[in-house]
Amino acid sequence: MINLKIEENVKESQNVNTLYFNWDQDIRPGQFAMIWIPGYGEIPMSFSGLGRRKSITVKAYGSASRKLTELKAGDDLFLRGPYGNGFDVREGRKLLVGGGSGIVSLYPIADQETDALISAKTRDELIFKDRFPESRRFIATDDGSDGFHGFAHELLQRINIDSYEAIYVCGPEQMMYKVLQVLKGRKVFVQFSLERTMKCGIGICDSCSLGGKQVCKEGPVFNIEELIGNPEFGVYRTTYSGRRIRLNVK
Amino acid sequence: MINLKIEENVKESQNVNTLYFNWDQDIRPGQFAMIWIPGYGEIPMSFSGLGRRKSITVKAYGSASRKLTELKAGDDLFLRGPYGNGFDVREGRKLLVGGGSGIVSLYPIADQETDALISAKTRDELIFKDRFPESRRFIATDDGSDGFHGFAHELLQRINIDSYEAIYVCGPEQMMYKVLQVLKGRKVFVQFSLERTMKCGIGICDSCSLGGKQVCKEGPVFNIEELIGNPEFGVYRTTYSGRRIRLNVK
Amino acid sequence: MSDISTTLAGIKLVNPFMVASGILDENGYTMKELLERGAAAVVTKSIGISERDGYPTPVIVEYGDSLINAVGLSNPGIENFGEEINIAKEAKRPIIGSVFAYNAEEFTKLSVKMEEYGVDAIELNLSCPHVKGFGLEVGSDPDLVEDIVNEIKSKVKVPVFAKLSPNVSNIIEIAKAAEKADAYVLINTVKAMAIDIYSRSPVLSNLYGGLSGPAIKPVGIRYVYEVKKETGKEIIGVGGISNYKDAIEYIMAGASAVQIGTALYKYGKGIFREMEWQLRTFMDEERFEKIEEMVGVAIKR
Amino acid sequence: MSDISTTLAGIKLVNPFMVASGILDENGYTMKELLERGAAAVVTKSIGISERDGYPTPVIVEYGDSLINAVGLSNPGIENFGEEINIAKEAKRPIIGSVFAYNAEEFTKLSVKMEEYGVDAIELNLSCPHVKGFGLEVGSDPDLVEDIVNEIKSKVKVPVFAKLSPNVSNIIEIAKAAEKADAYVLINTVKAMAIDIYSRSPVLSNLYGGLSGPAIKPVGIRYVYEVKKETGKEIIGVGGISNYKDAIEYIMAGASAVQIGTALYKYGKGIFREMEWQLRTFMDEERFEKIEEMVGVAIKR
Repeated sequence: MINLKIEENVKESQNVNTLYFNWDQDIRPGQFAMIWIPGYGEIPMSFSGLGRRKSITVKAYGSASRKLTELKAGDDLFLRGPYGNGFDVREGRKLLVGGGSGIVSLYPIADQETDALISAKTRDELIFKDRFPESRRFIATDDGSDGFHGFAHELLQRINIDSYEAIYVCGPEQMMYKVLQVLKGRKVFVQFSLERTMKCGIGICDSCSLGGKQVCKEGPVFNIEELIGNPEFGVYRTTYSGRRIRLNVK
Repeated sequence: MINLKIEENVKESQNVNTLYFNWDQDIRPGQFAMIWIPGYGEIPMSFSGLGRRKSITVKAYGSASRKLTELKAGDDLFLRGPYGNGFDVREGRKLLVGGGSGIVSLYPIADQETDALISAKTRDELIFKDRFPESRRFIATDDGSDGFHGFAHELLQRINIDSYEAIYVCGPEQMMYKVLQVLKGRKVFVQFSLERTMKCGIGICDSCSLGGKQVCKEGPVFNIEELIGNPEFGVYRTTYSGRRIRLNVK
Repeated sequence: MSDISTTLAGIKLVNPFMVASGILDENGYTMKELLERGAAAVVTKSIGISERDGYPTPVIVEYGDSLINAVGLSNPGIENFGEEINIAKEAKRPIIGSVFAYNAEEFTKLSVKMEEYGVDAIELNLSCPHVKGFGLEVGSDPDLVEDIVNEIKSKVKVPVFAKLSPNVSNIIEIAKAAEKADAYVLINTVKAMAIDIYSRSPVLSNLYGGLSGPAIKPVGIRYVYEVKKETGKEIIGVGGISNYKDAIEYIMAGASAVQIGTALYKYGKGIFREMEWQLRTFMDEERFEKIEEMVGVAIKR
Repeated sequence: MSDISTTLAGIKLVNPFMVASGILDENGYTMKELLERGAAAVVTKSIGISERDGYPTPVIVEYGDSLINAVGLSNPGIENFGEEINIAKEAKRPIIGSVFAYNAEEFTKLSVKMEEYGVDAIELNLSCPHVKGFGLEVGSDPDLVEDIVNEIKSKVKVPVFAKLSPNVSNIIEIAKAAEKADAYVLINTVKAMAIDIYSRSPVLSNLYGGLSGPAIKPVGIRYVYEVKKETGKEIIGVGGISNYKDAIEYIMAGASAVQIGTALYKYGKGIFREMEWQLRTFMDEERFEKIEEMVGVAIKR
């Protein structure tokens, strides 16, 4: 278990906070850590900042993540990692497609040539909108409270995909499944960062598996070609117990 | 356990053999290995050759060493090591003082500027005599059957010690104790390589200890200053069980 | 060239390497993948009567190349597991169904169901907490073990493997209690714990966990040797096997086949193919024609 | 500045680090050296009634940073050991005399003699083979353990420490049998074996040996935690401590002091001084003033 100290806790929105900490560790965009909140559990978190000062951006959705958002400067941060493969970050014009909290793990890819499509259910749940200049961002909300009124994959259909060298996608699986349908067969390089129930983080417990691949170790980043034809992507998820449940995405 | 193959077995004398083997390993003169002869035990052996082809020179004195002398080319050699500190080999004129099998561990020090005083009980037990040219060797036998008639320390008293930069001594403890008395107070650099009952070879079992120092790990090589005043050198030995026995050297 | 295929309790294996229970064997697609990547057989995650979440996270502590885990027998329940076995069977290699329970009746019910699902053998995970408490396991009670094994053997036709716990005073007593089993699996994890000194707390949510990986290999070798020598029965060796040398060590101690688990964490799924050619090379060089010739050769009589 | 001195069963220790029995503690000069190099106390090699050679070589197998040993209770016999204790006592730090035997009578005779020699405490090594055979140890028989401890406690005045074996089904049962002891020492080595695949043979002349070092640390932590929680008694933690973090982990699990053994193989005699300042720094940073404040803080009630 690695023991770091929180340097700063910055509120991003009502229930989203970014925690900054010093950690002398090479991490690739898209890699993640298992963050341990003693007494509350351990959760996978991707990194939102990878400079000398690292950061994670946490949305409070359960007791562990809520406790995490409440950490103050000087508090202990316990984690193990980094884990996973990370993105293959290409040169040239890039598009990030982030649904909900998905934009967090994509953000470290961003450079001067990167546009971002950020989607959320509603305006208040948009994350990192202000980190992109208006000229470089596309906003979509399910309820139309900001930007395009509709889903990410619908807005994506209105964007000139061919102008990008690479597209990186992260978000809820149903959103990514639909984005995949839009991008399938296009000649652009596309990678998806997946999220599944995760326990061990190191490729042995089989909780996060997807058609035989472990999201925590062989992922979380997969090329579009690896997901097309995957028998579980967008089709099944497994519960914390390992029970198979059919998704109603299609 | 390291598994090597015997390349060659050369008979040195009636009950002394040198076993050659390839082992890509840095070893300092004076270091040793624990040689395992399955079914017969494990014994410490110093190296007699440290080139690309390594060697050990074995005198048959018990069932394990006898079995070792009988190994043939192609047979397995099992060992762990190298262990111990090894000699601090100085530039310039050197004298080796080897009693009995003691010359074996000293031999890798030998260069064009090295003389050797080789002693044994009797002519047949002299080892490596022929490896030194006549002009560079001093021979002593207890029974006078070859060279000087007497002990190593007596012959040493007749040698111009001041002509050497360094003197390296190895042999039975009573012989080394007497050599130490001769060399004590002289300004020449002197090291002794000690032999004691050894079990673990790695500094934990306390079988080979000598005034608090483990011969296998902090030795087997000690500077003369470390041995002067040592409460056990030349005074006590311990049995395989650990029982303290007073030596009758003085 | 040496033949690395072998037979265990009548089950043909293309090599002596299986996937150990509890590692990458809950999802049918994962089991299929491991079989396609070279594993000769997989043992499924241990399945119980009902769906069970197991323990909350953290469920694992990394300890060098070893692991301490307390997943807590999380499983979808026997009724939901048939589909996973069906998927895994597409790889056309043996599937061994692992089951856990607290008494002979439940064990038997699970084993019968596994047999219906078409598994090639049953593995009994005897590490459940004993109803007596005190941190004892089912597998430390010889009477209970005997009941369980005898009852199952009277109800199923496929071979039954009893996975024995190392957390006992007298393994021979337990092995003899399980003597109607077709083979022993040795060893399960060693009870262990890790404390984080900065949070001043055990790391695992369950506090205690099971130690697996290289740390326990010498313990596993000891148990395999001892039990093989005393019983002569077929044994599947497991515990800290990370490479072909470890596997051979287990085989020479008396194992007819071995299971790989924790090593997948460090070495990934390529380990099976790699161990296959390394084992073959070793056998060629050391003049062993068949696995059987190596089984128990280190045992001194 | 934090105070790293502590008291164990009334014995003052300048730091919580002792030398474990069986490591560099047969020769009085060696024990003296270790005390002068920073060890707070030494536990002697286990001494029996008569001189004993122990097993022929090989008596040790290196396994990473861990070791498997089968020295076989080699010792000069109690009559010959007084001189070693006298030499060690020149360092003016506590000496704990370890003794082994097969029954209460011999254990008591040894303990009385150790007390005459002036040791500060007695440590009971309960790992001797049990007369019943089957590879069982004296320490796995609660009745025998109770006999031994009670008999000794009635005959000697210095504190008595019972070193318990991890090779048992139910450590609490054994601990309770030894409850008259002043402290428990946890854990002894874990029974293990190593086979060399090229010679096709176990390496140790005794075949079986005891695993010590980092491999068993998580096992030791578990036992210390469990026994401390259940009994509340003072515990000396031992098993795989290689640095100050490991020592603190044992202390937080419930140990009042710890023993260092196998780590001397890898880190040498400087380990005591190094751990002293590292422990002091940790306690300063984490605001612990005294060792006692850390003892058992990780235990969940």
